[in-house]
Amino acid sequence: MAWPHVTCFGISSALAITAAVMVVTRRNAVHAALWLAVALVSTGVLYLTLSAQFLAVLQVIIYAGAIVVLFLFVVMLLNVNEDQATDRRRWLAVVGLALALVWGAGTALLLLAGPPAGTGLVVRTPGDVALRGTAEELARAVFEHHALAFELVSLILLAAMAGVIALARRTPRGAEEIPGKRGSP
Amino acid sequence: MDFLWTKHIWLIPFWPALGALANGVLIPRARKTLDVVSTVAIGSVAMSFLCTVFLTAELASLRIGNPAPVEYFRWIDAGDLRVPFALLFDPLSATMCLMVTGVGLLIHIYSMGYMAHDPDPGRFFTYLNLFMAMMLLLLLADSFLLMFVGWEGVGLCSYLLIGFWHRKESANRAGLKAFLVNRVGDAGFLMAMMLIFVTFGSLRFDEVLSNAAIRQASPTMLFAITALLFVGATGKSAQLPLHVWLPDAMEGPTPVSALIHAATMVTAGVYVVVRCAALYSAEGAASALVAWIGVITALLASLIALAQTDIKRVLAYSTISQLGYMFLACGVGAYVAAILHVVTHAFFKACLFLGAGSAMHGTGGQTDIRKMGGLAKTMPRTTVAFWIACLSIAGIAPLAGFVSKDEILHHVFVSTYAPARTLWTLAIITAFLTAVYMFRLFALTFHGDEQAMKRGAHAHESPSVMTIPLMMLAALAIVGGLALGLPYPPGLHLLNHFMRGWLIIGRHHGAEDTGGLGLALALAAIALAVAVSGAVLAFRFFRGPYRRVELLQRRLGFAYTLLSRKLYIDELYDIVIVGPAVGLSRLAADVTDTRGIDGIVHGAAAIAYRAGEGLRRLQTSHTRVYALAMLVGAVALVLYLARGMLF
Amino acid sequence: MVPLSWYVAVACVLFTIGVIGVLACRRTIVILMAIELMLNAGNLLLVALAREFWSAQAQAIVLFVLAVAAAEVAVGLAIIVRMFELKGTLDIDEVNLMKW
Amino acid sequence: MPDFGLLSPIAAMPMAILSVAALVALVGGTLGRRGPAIARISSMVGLALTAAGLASLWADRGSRALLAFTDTLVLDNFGVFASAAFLLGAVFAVLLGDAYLRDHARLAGEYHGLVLLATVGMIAMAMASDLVVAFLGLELLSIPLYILAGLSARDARSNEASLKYLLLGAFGSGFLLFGIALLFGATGTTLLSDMVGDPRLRMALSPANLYFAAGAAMLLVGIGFKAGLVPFHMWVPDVYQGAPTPVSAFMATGPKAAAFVLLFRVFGQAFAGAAEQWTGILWAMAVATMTVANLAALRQTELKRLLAYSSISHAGTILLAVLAAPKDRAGSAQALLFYVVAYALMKAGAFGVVVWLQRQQEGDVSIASLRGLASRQPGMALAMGVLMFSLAGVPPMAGFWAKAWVFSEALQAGFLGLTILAVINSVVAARYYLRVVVAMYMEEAGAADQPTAEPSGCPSAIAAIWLAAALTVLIGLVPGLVFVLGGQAGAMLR
Repeated sequence: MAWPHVTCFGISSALAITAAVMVVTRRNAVHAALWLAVALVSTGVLYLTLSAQFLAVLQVIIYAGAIVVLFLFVVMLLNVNEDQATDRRRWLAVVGLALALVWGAGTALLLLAGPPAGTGLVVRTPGDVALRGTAEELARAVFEHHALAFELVSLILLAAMAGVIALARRTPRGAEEIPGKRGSP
Repeated sequence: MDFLWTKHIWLIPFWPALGALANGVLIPRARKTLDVVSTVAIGSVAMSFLCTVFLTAELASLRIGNPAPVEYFRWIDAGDLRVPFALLFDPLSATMCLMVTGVGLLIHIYSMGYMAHDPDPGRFFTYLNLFMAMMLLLLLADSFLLMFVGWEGVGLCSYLLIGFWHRKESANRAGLKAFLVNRVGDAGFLMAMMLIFVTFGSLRFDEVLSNAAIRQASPTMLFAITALLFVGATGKSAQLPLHVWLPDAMEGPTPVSALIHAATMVTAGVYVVVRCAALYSAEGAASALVAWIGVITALLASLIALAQTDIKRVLAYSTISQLGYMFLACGVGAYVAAILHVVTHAFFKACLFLGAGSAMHGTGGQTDIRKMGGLAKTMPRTTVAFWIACLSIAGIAPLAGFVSKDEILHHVFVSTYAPARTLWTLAIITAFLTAVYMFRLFALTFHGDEQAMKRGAHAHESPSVMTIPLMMLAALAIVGGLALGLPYPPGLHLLNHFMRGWLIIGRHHGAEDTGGLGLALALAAIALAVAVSGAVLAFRFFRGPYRRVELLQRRLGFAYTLLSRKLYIDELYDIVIVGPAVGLSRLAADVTDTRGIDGIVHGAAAIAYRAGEGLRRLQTSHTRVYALAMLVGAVALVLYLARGMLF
Repeated sequence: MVPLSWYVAVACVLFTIGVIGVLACRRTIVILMAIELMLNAGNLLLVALAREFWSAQAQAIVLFVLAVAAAEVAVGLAIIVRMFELKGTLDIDEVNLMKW
Repeated sequence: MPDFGLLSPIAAMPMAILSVAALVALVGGTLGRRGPAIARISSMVGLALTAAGLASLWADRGSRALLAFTDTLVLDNFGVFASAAFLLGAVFAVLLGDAYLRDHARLAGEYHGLVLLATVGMIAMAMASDLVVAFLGLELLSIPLYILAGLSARDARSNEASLKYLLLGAFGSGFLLFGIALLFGATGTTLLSDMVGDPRLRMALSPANLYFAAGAAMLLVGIGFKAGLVPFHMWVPDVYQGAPTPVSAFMATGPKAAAFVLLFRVFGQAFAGAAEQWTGILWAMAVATMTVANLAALRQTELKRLLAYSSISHAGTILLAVLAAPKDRAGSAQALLFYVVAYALMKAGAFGVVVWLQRQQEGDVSIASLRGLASRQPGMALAMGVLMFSLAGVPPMAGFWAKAWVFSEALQAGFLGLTILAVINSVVAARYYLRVVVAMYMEEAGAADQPTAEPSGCPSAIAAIWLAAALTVLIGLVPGLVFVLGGQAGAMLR
């Protein structure tokens, strides 16, 4: 094991986990969003150690850049970053926590103890070219293998765009409803 | 030889269906007067009856075995399942169809008078015609699948007609109860049908019911199929423990009770068992089950009938009891006797119901027999018809009821089925009780004490459109038995002769040796003696003041006993028979109806409702709770699928 | 090289934290963030396995998931903004008009 | 190099046509006064062309399934038939949508466009031979639905429905993605076509492989959510109730069918070799789904929630077909497809009646508001009665055959106990369907139940209801029409 790799893995995974915990425990929504950015960036660093350089870049740009900014934007727009109310359904959190921990511990332990990947159809042969995760490799995979999936993703984005416009369109109250017509389903 | 009618079986259900279509949809609402709709309805049933007669005539002249089914079009042609739309007109369905269309025609005519003042005769006759079409489809179907369509169809119509007066809350509840209890039976039928398809790979009668196919099936599977079919039959034919809907079904108009809940639909269960006689004959255990359920139902229902005070409910329990006889006959392999009883029962029971309807019509809708009485003077024609039907059902020779019942009793007695004597004893007790409750009913309704006579003076005789069908049914109730099933000499048993194709299988554990003429006469004499004594005792006792019965029930009637010898006999009868019988019938009514089966049904329903309410409360509208449920599910899924590594 | 199982463990832990977040948080925006953590964990697992199988195709899946996540967040935030306009709160427990 | 022959464009043709139509509807909808009409016509034309395209893809009986797009898309009659069923759902959504869009004309473009895009997602799910395509198809189905559920932006209920659906749906997607990743770890591929019948998969799909076990479980969470299986069903009543009713109708038909088709492709086909592993848990889910839904529906008074519970209970029944798949794949596929079509008709029609009722009265439609419908509107009451009896499984309606065939498949596969439980459940279910009929035919309208307005004309909704009822009866009388086609579709899976 190469030490730089291990060190890098240790630091960024610890950071990612800590940040994730922070996301779900912070009372201030702005802080939560910022911690989310930290978690996502640390995951991006983990990608680097997994020879997925292009994905790491995308992770930082799209996830940490665009998505977190979107979150921050909405939090600030609504201006309700503090969680005032006390939790009336604490039992839910407790039960959920317990179950989730059982779940997490179980899966993690089982997967650690289980057989390594590679029992399936694809068995790596020595002749294979090692994966480097460059933009070129990814582009080939997307356009040669996942062409259909790529098209579907474009449709998903189209639907989301149209939907957000429909939902966010500000019409004066009652303008959508023709006066005199009742019972809009 | 080329026959004129053979290919046109479809005409039989077609006419009523056309009538229903006309009355329901085609005729504009404004023109739906009683005259128009009843003419259409009666005409369509008459056409159907005529077609049946012609077809039967041709069938009788056809001297070769059983006729083949007639295929009309490819109905379901899907993978392994190939079921054409085919109809079968063999002696069994011919007999049943003649009965259904004939009795149905008379009841349709009667309805014209009975429903004269109803605001919505169009709907009534539409349902009634639709019922006829469905019933005939059930009887003529050549596959379990098509039969099931008719089976569900008659259930639907029955439900619609029970709840016909939908302003009555009780009618709605009764309709609902009928539908739901029938669904339980239908579930059994459906399961049986699937098992048949799995076992035989077909749903057509000729492929399933052939001996070669049956020999290859495993006994367990045969038992499952026959038992499940019988569950379906108990639902439709109101046998224990699914009989609870029939008494409530009397909420419907009386012609409906006569047609559907006495003469035709409720015999569909018997028809199914007879149709599948080949299966039942091959499976002894299921036949035994049929026989026992039949005889127990017959006995308990007749006990309950003793204590009823509503005229239609007495008749309803009597129907249940008579259906029990039919199943008893099926259970001992006397299938022809069962069908004979179906036919004669249709005659006298329809007559009884129509008579009851006429009495209710004359008294302005009274159904409580304690408040009737003395109708004999004012409604003579109804009284005579009712009296004849009573004699017939009670089993007085040589009326129709005697002939068919005696044939069943005879078959039960000589059956090689082990506890045949026990079955016979129970059946003869039932015969006695039948005579008692029928003449109790007759005496209280049409005779009774002086007070009752006064009440009866206000009644009026029904119009002849009602009494003529009544008279015709009464005539049939007299001669129907001897005409169709003359017991001796054997060659003149018309139904036996007609249904000879069925006799091949109809003698499985019904013994070949009938014990000779001597035994037959002895058994007939016993049955007749029992019936006569029951009828005479009941009539004499209940003709007196009704108070006496009540007093006796309160154990205050000892004074009467000591006064006269006459009364002493009555009293003896009261103490020995009526007292315990009343108590027993109360008990039976309580156990089987109110607390027992109804209790279980209602209890189960209550539990289901509670559970539903609880589950609904889980639906708290809180997203996080929903997410938690998903997580619980996910944990369970992973634990289950990874169980190989965990445990 | 760091063994696969270590990455798997991290992915599982991140996923679990996301699940806990969905159940324990009351503000809808934070729930959405927790869901992002779950998707992110799935991505990490995919990338780790992609290295194991030397499969660029598996890496490409991550690309699609990024886009899907962005779409879901955009739609989700639009709905949440609407909710705030209608109710004046972001508390998921206040969303309880329809029950039973 | 990948195969860029003619097959891929041909196989993707239905999706492409629909996408173009969706785009036209979305853009056209913004064009002022004419917008709604353009959107509507565009979606109608798109659906018609797609139907024609699907018909042209229908292959002969003897053909084998073809793989396109580097094996990520499978072209077989099963997928084509299922896609046609989704189109049917979309047609009903378009017809019923008219009644809604009359009051929300500005949303016409979005409504039609999103319905079509969701349909593309369903088709992608049905034809997917790759877990990634299936995942993206499911997302393409979900995201438009999240939006459609919240389309009545001023209505707090609609907003609530859409929020719940989105949060829980995304939660489910998280599981689904993790499951796909784990399955990739187990097999080294995401291609279902590779997994079907490969002997090496026996080892990968063995109980000892935790990647497979956990992956399959999490996949089931994601798909089970969409299908509305217990315990992933709790969103269904709330979302169906809150969403605009034409949208509820749409959600109850196509998307649910798509989830089952995918479930069939994954568990019935790809994982059939590992059947002994998952049969038990699906068995339990089927029983729980039917029982919980039927019991909860017994006391339900709100019509849309009642229909929601009914749709959950039907989901439990359809699961029987998936369970039977390892024993007889062709037969159970046939039963599943028939069920899906019959179910779509019945549910679309029943929700259509709710749409129609909501034109006359405000707020929730309770069963009580149906009182006396038979005397006020005999035709509508008849249609609703037919649909209710069909949902209850009374012959000779389509719903009866659907149930009967699924039950018989399950019986032939040896699930006797399960079938008995299912039959008992259908008896229980008859109770609440009957309550609707009783209300219409046997109860009098109280003063409070009188409609506040005369039924304003919404001809296409009425046409949709009649179409659904008529087809329900037609298929019930001549089930062979659909069943034979379903058989040809199933035969290709052999």
